[in-house]
Amino acid sequence: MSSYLMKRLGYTLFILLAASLLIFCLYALTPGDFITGNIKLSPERKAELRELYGLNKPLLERYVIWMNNAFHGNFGYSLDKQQPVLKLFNQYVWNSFLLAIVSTFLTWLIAVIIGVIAAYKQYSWFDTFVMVGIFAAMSIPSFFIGLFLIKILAVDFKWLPPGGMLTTGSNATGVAYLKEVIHHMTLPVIVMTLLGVGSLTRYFRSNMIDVIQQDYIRTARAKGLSERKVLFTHALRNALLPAITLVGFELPALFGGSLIIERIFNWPGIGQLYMQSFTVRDYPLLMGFTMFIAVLTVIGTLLSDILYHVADPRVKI
Amino acid sequence: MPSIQAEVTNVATNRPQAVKSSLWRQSIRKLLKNKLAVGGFAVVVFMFLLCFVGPLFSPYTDNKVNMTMMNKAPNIHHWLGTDKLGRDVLTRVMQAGRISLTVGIASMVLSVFIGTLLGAIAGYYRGIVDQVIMRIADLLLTIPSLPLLFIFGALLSEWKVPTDYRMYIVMLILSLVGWPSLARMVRGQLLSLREREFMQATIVLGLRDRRKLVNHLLPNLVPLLIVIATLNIGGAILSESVLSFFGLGVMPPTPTWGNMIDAANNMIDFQERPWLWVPPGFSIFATVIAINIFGDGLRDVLDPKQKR
Amino acid sequence: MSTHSLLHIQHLSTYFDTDEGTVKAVDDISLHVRPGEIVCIVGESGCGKSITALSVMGLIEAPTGRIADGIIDFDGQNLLSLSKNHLRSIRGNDIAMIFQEPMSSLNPVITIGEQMSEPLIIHKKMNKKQAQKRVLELITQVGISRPEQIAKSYPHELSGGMLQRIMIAIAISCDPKLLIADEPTTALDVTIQAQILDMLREFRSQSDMSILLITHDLGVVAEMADYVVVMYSGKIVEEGEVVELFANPRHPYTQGLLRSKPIINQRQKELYSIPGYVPNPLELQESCYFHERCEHCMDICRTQEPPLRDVENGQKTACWLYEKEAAVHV
Amino acid sequence: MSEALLDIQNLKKYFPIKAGLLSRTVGQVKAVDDISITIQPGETFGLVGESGSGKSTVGRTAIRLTDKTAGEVRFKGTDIYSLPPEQLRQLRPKMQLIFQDPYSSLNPRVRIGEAIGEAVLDHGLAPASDIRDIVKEVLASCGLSSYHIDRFPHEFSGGQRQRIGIARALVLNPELIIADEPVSALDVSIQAQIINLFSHLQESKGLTYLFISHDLSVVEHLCSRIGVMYLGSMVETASRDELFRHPLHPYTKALLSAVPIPIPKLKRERIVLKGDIPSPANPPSGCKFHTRCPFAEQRCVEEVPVFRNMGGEHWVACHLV
Repeated sequence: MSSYLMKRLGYTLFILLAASLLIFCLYALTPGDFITGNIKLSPERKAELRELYGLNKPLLERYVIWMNNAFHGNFGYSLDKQQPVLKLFNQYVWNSFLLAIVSTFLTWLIAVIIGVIAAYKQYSWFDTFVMVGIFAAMSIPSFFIGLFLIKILAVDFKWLPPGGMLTTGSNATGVAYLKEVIHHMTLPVIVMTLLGVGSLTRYFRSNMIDVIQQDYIRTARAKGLSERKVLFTHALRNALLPAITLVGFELPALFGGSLIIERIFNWPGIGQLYMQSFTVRDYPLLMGFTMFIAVLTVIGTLLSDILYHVADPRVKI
Repeated sequence: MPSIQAEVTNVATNRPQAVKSSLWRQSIRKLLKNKLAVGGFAVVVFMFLLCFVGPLFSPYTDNKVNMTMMNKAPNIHHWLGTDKLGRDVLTRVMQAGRISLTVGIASMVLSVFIGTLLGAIAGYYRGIVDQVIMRIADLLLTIPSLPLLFIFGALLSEWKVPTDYRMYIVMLILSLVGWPSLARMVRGQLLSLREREFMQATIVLGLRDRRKLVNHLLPNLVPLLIVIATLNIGGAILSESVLSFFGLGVMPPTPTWGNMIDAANNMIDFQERPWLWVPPGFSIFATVIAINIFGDGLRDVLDPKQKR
Repeated sequence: MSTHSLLHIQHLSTYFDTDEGTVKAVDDISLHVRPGEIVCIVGESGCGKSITALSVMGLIEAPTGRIADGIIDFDGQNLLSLSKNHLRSIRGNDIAMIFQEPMSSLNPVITIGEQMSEPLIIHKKMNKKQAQKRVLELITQVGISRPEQIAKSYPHELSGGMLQRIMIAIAISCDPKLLIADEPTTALDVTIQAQILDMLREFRSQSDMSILLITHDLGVVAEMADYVVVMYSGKIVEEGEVVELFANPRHPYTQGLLRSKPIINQRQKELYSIPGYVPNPLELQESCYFHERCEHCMDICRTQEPPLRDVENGQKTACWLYEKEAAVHV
Repeated sequence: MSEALLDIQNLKKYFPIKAGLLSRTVGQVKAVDDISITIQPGETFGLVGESGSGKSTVGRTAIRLTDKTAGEVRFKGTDIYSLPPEQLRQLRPKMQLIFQDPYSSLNPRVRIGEAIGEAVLDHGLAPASDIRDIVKEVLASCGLSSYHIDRFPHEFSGGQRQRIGIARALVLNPELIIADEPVSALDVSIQAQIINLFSHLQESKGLTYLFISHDLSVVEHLCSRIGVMYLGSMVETASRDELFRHPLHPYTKALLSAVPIPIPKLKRERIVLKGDIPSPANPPSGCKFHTRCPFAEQRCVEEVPVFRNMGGEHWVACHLV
């Protein structure tokens, strides 16, 4: 057991290491750097800074230094914000998490309910309507729907604020602060839910359709159980089971923020931070962020494997 | 396991039929009965005609800068208004669609090609080759795709690729990011096909490898590929639009739906002139939803074991 | 002969609407089951025997399947005209059913104990504690040791034979008047089949429960049945007391079926075989549906459907060979 | 004795049991555990057993469709496991397998004519111009019409598909046919047709069969010599008449008495075995049958019984006979 888990972890580490090297090289290839782009600096000062940040060293040496620091928990210093990367992450990641957790919760809730009903009424007009809705949700360009809703709900009707997390200059506290945040996050949450709900509803619907056709559902009916019990006790448990693996895959999305949505809604999350850093080529931050997502992805995959084995009585570790 | 009742209906449909027909013909017949899928296909065809034939009927294809007609709202001459250079937005949308659709299809072809080739090699030869290919795929799947796209996009700008050629590079980028998941799918399908009894039968019969591959494996792989390819076009169109919207994909003056929406980055255009960026957005939406619905219909008839 | 019947199916027709047309899976059949009797419906795949059973249980799934016509009289009430709730109170209670695939007939993510206690709680109004106690008794009753452990386990941890015992335990838990067993031993090995059949017979003699047994295996029929109904292409072609029917099969299909089965220790040089294949249910025309495969096919068989008529000793058959008017046409 | 057509000696096939996150091997299923079978040309050897007995695995390892774990398989004296791939491929036409499931064993996208003819081409058994005629001929000998040649598998019923499967094997003029439960997926009336086809083909072509089935009545009808398997081991082999009249092993007796006979109210002695078939992943000690045997003694729990000749080529593995 342990030797096998070690093997699995070893492979995970190997992939992460390879990914970090690849990411590092790619960013190094990316044209321009933080210093070159800054017109306020004199050439001498630029050279000085390059020396200081180690940007004049060969690529591999820089990677080794970075990796070495990373192993000691030091992910570098943001050139743009002049703060440690980890500290910045800690500042921004929870804003992203707030958006993600609320919209993920809504997405799952809506997807399960609609998916179950659509599966139960397969081929009905409701089901067809749901199917079209699902495809619509899966086909919307995320940035466009964001802009479109801002234009309608914020610019034209002025129901909701167009972006940000707080009204500019606001110094509300307590309940008022909370209200303001909720007010601001409504629109991005709607968009994120909309974007996620399509594929998840489809997933639950098709899972449920498969499950409903199983022999044991017929047995449950033959026992005289009510349809509600058949559906929600016998069928849903089986349909939800494979979905547990999805929880792991949600991990990067939960903490990694959404580059596009945060950018469109000017939400002070980690995705927005990335987008800002990308324009100024703040390498330590970019590198840190990308590795952060890679780690989350790998952990998420591992987690979903484990969750599946824990949840399904048929599979024993 | 399907219910007895499903079996009853199967027994009926599986009975010998008077006319000989291949599975292909059967599938097409079934597809035509799916109204939603046929509708989706109709929209796809319409979008293609609009983008490739439509401009022929437009008097504004020369894209001349017309200072007298700047930023006009939709009117009788310009159904979707004009932009800041006085160009007709409808014509621009059609011309942009040409590029967007071409990029979508071309990058699909490329990534399906790479994905199928690598996935098939991995699944067929197994062993070391399989290990190497799948490890690389794992690696690429670990790196988030948007940052990857951004990096590539930035590289593009650096290399000063002429705008005319940028769209080709964008195709390449999209397929580079898209192949690993495809390769995985193809490999999985191939491995499960290998276990099927009719493939075992080819071993018992002592068929040559070439025949096993060409006559038995590939024909059973093609339906899945068609489905994947169709659904992939939609995905590629979406990705291209994101890249172009952020100024990292195809750049003006070459119009694409994505970079037309870029107009929304301008506060006045965004608030006052929605005709500049709303039509391309809806074009993307309409095209992708139609492709997805059609692709799903295809999946139902070609690859019924996959998820509905 | 007892005139009272527990289950009386009259002119039942169950249809399935497919893309290619309507399949008459069950086409105007009538049969009855008396208290304590074992009636076997025998026939090959697609003959409508399982659909008959599912129709009685009210488990035909809309929108493809529908009961087009008929009356299913159970204990004095027509099941087809009952409300859903009323039917549900009979299902699993007065009529219980076991299925062909024990492996897939139990919910894989719910414990055996919980699945067994559900009908007890619904129909016998037991509380959880009482139900759990009864579950343990039932497990012992179907010949499985270590009931506590079994109740806590999941279906995948038990073998097919054990699961079929569990299915029987669930079925008999509410003391049903009628047990419908749809190919209960087809998926099991012969030595396990023998155990299960013995058990079913035992429960019948203990509780005067009737059994409607659906099978394709003539050996099982001979061992179990009091009364046999032979189905072909959705129709009953012959029925009668088991000894009489096996001794004197009248319908050419029944005759062929009995002759084409190899019997242990009665080896013949060559097996008899019915030529041809079952007709496509979508292409059935007014005729005897067996005529294409029949050695005795006459002109009338191709154009008219033979009615099910009494022949002798309570045996009935649907064949023109036994109709006086048919003689004119020959 | 003439040279055996198929000689299986001490064959073992173990499957690893995979479990856990990265499919770690946690044990072995001893699907076939030290089996020896010799089949003479022209003979029909019946292999009977219940699920988990390993009878199908014997069939598959006998033609190297899966790899063996240990033992030897000789076809006409050639050790098929020592052959390089190309030579094995060239030998394949001589030993054919008929699959159980006529639905999954035919490629849904290949026309019947091609499915039957392609192997003839690949082995160079006939020029391409003759293929159609050859296929039509073999279709006719399997009871199908020549106009079926351009159709696809889904246009046929189960019985017809099984005929196609047989035709596909037959066209290669095999010497040995291994039939793995070829009739158990079929209805009774169709079963009889296929069983008769098997006997006719044997008479006309002098075929040798290894016939694998769980159905004793079918095996009795077709086979001249029969072996009974239980949990990967052979418990008894004998000629047909000997086995059905004087079964020696308690398992064979129980198996015979458990088969329902279509004669109502027949009085016969019944041995109903208690309990379930143990898992082949974890077989009982000593005689594997001791957990269900009504006559088991202490010795059966401890000692593995030797497979002994009881005279007249009647072999049995039981301490008590």
